[in-house]
Amino acid sequence: MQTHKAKRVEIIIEAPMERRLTQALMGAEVTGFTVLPVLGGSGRSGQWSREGQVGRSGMVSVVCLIRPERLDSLLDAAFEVVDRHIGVVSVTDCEVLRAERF
Amino acid sequence: MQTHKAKRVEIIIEAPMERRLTQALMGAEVTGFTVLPVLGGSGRSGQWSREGQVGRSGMVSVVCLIRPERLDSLLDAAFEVVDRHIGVVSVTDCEVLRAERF
Amino acid sequence: MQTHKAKRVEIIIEAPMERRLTQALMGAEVTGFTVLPVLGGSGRSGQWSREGQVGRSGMVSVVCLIRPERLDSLLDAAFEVVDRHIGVVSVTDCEVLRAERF
Amino acid sequence: MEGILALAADNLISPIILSFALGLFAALARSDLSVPEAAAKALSIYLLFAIGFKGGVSVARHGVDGTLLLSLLAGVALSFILPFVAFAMLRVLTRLSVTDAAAVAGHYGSISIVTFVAATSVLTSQGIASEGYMVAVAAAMEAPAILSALWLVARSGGSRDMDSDLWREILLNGSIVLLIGAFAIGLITGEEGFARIASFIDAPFQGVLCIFLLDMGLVAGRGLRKVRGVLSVGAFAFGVLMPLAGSLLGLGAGLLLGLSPGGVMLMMTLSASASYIAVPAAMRVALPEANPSIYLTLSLGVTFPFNLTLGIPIYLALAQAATGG
Amino acid sequence: MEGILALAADNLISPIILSFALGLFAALARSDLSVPEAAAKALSIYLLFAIGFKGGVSVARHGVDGTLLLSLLAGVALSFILPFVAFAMLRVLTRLSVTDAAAVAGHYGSISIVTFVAATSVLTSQGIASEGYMVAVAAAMEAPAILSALWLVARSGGSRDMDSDLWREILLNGSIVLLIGAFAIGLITGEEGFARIASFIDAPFQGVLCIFLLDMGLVAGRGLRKVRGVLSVGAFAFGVLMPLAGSLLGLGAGLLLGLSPGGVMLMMTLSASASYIAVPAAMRVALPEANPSIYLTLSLGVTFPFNLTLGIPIYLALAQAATGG
Amino acid sequence: MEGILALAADNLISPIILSFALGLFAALARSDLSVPEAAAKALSIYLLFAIGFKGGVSVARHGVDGTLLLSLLAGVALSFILPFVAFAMLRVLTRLSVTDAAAVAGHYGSISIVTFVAATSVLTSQGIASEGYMVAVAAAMEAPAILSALWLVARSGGSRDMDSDLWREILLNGSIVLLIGAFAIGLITGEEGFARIASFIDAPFQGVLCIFLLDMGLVAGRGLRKVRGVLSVGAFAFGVLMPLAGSLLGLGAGLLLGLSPGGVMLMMTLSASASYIAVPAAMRVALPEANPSIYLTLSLGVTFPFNLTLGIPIYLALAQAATGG
Ligand SMILES: Nc1ncnc2c1ncn2[C@@H]1O[C@H](COP(=O)(O)O)[C@@H](O)[C@H]1O
Ligand SMILES: Nc1ncnc2c1ncn2[C@@H]1O[C@H](COP(=O)(O)O)[C@@H](O)[C@H]1O
Ligand SMILES: Nc1ncnc2c1ncn2[C@@H]1O[C@H](COP(=O)(O)O)[C@@H](O)[C@H]1O
Ligand code: NA
Ligand code: NA
Ligand code: NA
Repeated sequence: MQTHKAKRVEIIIEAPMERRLTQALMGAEVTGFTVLPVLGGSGRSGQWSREGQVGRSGMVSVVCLIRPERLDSLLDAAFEVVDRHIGVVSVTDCEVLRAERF
Repeated sequence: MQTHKAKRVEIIIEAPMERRLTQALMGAEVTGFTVLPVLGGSGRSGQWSREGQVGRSGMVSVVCLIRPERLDSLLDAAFEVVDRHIGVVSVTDCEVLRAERF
Repeated sequence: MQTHKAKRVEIIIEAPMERRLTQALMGAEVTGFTVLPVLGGSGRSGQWSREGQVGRSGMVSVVCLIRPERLDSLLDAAFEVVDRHIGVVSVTDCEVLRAERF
Repeated sequence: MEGILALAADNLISPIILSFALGLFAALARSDLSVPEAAAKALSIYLLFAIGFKGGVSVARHGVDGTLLLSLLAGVALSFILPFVAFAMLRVLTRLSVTDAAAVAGHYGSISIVTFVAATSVLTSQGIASEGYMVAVAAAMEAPAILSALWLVARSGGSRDMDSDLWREILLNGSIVLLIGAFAIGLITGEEGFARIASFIDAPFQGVLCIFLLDMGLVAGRGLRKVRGVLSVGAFAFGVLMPLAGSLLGLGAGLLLGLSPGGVMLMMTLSASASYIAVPAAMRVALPEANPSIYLTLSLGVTFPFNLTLGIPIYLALAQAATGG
Repeated sequence: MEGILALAADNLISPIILSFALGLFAALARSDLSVPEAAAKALSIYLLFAIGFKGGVSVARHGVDGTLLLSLLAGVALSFILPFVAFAMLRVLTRLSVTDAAAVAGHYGSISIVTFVAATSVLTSQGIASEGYMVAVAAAMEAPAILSALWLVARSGGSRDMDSDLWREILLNGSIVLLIGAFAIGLITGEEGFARIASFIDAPFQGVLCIFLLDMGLVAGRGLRKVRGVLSVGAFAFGVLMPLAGSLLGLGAGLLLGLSPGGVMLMMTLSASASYIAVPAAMRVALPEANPSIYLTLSLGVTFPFNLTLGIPIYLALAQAATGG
Repeated sequence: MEGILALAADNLISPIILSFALGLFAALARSDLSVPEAAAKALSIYLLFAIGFKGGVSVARHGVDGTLLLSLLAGVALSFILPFVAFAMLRVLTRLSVTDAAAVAGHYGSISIVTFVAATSVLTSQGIASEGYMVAVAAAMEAPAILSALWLVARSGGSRDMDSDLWREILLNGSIVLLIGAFAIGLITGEEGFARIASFIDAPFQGVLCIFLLDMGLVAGRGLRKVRGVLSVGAFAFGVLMPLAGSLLGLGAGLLLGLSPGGVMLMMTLSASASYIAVPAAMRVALPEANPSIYLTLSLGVTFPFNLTLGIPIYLALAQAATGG
């Protein structure tokens, strides 16, 4: 099956920042992404789990598949939002089906 | 630690199609996969979030780790199901522990 | 944007083992990880879904981003825990922003 | 006419309708108020169980009416026929593609159980009796419309994709099974069963309905916010005219069957209401090319609020006028 | 015998049992009906809190019975002993490996709180009193059986993996803590506390139990659907014979303790029931080689429905016959 | 003094407080007891809806008091002022950075609705009336404190990041919208609306509150377990002294407004309580450098339990002494 090179960007970010991140992505014309729930985690600011939270706290994972040439504008837009906030960003090489969708 | 080359396939698909997809995978003798929930996303058919849904709508993410030589039959089976439906498929190179499991 | 080579390790493991795994990771000085919920899956021990479960069963997915040189100690720690248990471990090359965080 | 307005006004200031309005307002104002998905699903399980059970108890109480079977048949027939009416109206009022129009039409042949519940609440608060088995009619009307929708597409040479799996999924849809099952439990355990669980399924019912409608308002509002521009004026008109047309078919059926005024009103409400759970899921599988924004917004964002606020009082007034009740 | 059958028939057409049957049917027919995980967990929190609290209030009301401590000890002893009985029966009736047999045996020494709740419901509806502290006995019986299971494996040279962490997890298991905690709250606040929250923990109790059993039926049915072939005839026989054997041990203990007829019946039910929450989670950690399909299906798919439908009436009849109550 | 102790003792052995204690114990003992997130959110929707609705009905019943508007203004003013008091105390008692101190201060200007609900429960159980519109005052006090916190940071040259989006998020925060909305629904539908849903929002209220506080105890306990060492003795002292200081400001405001003894006590409770939902979320966006462990632990782990157990009886005694009620 015919596949095409792409990048998979995974951004783990605080839930109250989710809407700001997706708006920044849209602003950078990244209109394809998927948001997954996160149960808990650990990082420099310590361990947490959704059970120990009240209200709209916690984190989410935002996954974007994107053409390689558009990666930089995506990372710039994302960095703007995550900069002062806790969270991590990773990028992986991947192949996608149906490249016309990206 | 000894690791083995494999492929990680991630298929994001509408929840009402989940059972059809996993059955197609089983049909292609792909018996190992994991289904993760999705909170929302955006694509060519616009933005959505689970909160704006009634009933069994929304999407799920299906992750398969598979030996490289079995990739094509997996993609063929998956493509059959996702073809006319919304959703995306990506493939990444990876290494797995305990290769006898795949 | 400046990125740095890293490894993305994904461990899918039974929920009752989650705390043991994260403690083993902390023991191996892996202090960064994220836990995602899993809805269901299939493997050598058959198909299951969270709906068919009572109590603290089911599985979770633990994702760690880590510097390449620390991979082996992570895998050793993880293997200790998953060894006799059902579940899978995969490792992918990736790039991360803000390397000082890892 | 005055009676309708008075009833409508009365209906409009009930906690139920105001809760829906609150949800609608919160979503349109982009508040982050939300009901967790699991909670919303739990509430709908409660409502289906309670309404089914009470229907069964009521049949156990009053005995099986001779018209039970005929009413079920009438419901199935209406569900088959209504999509054709809807399709014709859509072709006149809108420029939707055949596939989109057929998908929308399928929704209007099927029913909205919350609209049905709201109608029974109005009947209860007005002290008007109705046939307990109308719950079973509601269940019978859920699925047949899907067939009509697919037939409409197939006729135009469009693709259709109807495997036996999909059949099972539609007919054994969770809400149908729960409604019929609870009805059967109510029928079997009767008055005695009711006494045991009345303080669960009867006392808090209206309150639970408020929270559920709060969530429906939120969902409808979020949908409406996204579709500015998706729906034409003609489509909006359809969302209001179709329930009225449907209710008249329901009125005819109810009168032919000789139902009580309350029963006629419920038959009208079922015909007037549009599905937003069972049919959308089936359409995603069988007609993936149809645009979900269109059918969901029409059903949930236009027709549902219309029925809830103005439709139900109108149907009640018409049913009372026509039956002389 | 006739009494048992009449009671069983009466029991079988209660809304509670029929709700379980509905869930079972829906799952076997592969309906997509499902109770969200979060809702099911919330329901079980409600049930544990209510049953614990009511037990505590009842002890506050009637004063601490001299047999309270003895009953707790008896419960612990039964929980230790029952796995050995179960293990012996399994070795005779099935070809399960030592590890699998020991894991199953551990489940039958522990208890199912929903079976206990269903039994108290039957007592209440028959107007039969029972000792309020039986709730505490239930909590005491949850864990000891796990030790016996691990000992059975260790004895056969199998691996065992019992760290202090696992101990804390088992003894401070959520359901034990909630049950004992709510019991203590009921005991401390007594009649006055009950008056304040009775309309929450008492009135809707039976109805909540219906929805909970609907979900149990769904889970049991999904399990049964998957294991065609996993369970031998011998294993099925074990799933029915073991609760009967257990109940006789419970009967003996209850008579020795001099419990009321209701108390004896609850002691029998506890001994007869098998865990499907606390023990499975512990087994996944301590005996990962044991196959979960076997112990879950036996406990939830065979023994649970048996106790719910036929077991409870049998235990009640035996308890009444033996105590002359 | 004796009166306070008696009331405190009475308060301490209510099912509500004991449920909180149970949750706290379970979390500190590292039990795996947990209330699913969706269930906890559903419970808080119920509580907000019920308390708002009952407030609205009470205003509909007694007519709008002339002091309603003044009370709202006083609430807004208190919410603006209290963070400055808190900030000053924090600079004296602790070594927190300006940003951390400002973030904590913002929490203490805002309110905790569950503390408010617990206070109204105590009033109800003592048969003391209060102004129904205090619910609206609670809503009005949620947000202004956030501004003060940001101003405190900006004044010290710290960054602040306050876009119009954040404003909308804060003012249309789910809990504010639901509280005000339910208040409006209660006001509009009045006695008649209340009659329809009383068995949902009134009867089970105390029981639901128990389960909710069980969860609050779990969350508070998990927080406390993690922060050993994060909080200094000075910070702990602040967590107890600040609510007392706040309550005195509330007392002054209540007396100036001429509220009833119950109303004065609620005004004190609102001033004394600290936010742990709305403000933390706003702080994560606007002051991401502030450490969430500090403000969450102080608010939820220290001040909340203090208010719940000792604070509320103290405020009631003071309010009664000061008003001669
Ligand atoms: N190395 C990592 N791998 C995976 N997730 C991480 C990692 N570091 C941080 N995270 C996630 O990001 C959150 C915040 O991290 P931090 O800003 O380091 O406190 C954590 O709670 C984790 O969910
Ligand atoms: N480029 C992408 N990256 C990640 N997820 C995507 C992407 N495009 C689409 N999706 C997901 O697939 C769903 C349907 O996409 P579409 O068919 O383009 O409307 C979206 O709602 C997203 O959840
Ligand atoms: N090849 C695979 N790809 C993705 N997930 C897998 C795979 N194999 C197993 N899993 C996951 O691990 C769980 C246990 O697998 P097993 O130990 O093979 O029964 C399954 O239920 C899946 O969730
Ligand atoms: Na209809
Ligand atoms: Na047992
Ligand atoms: Na305050």
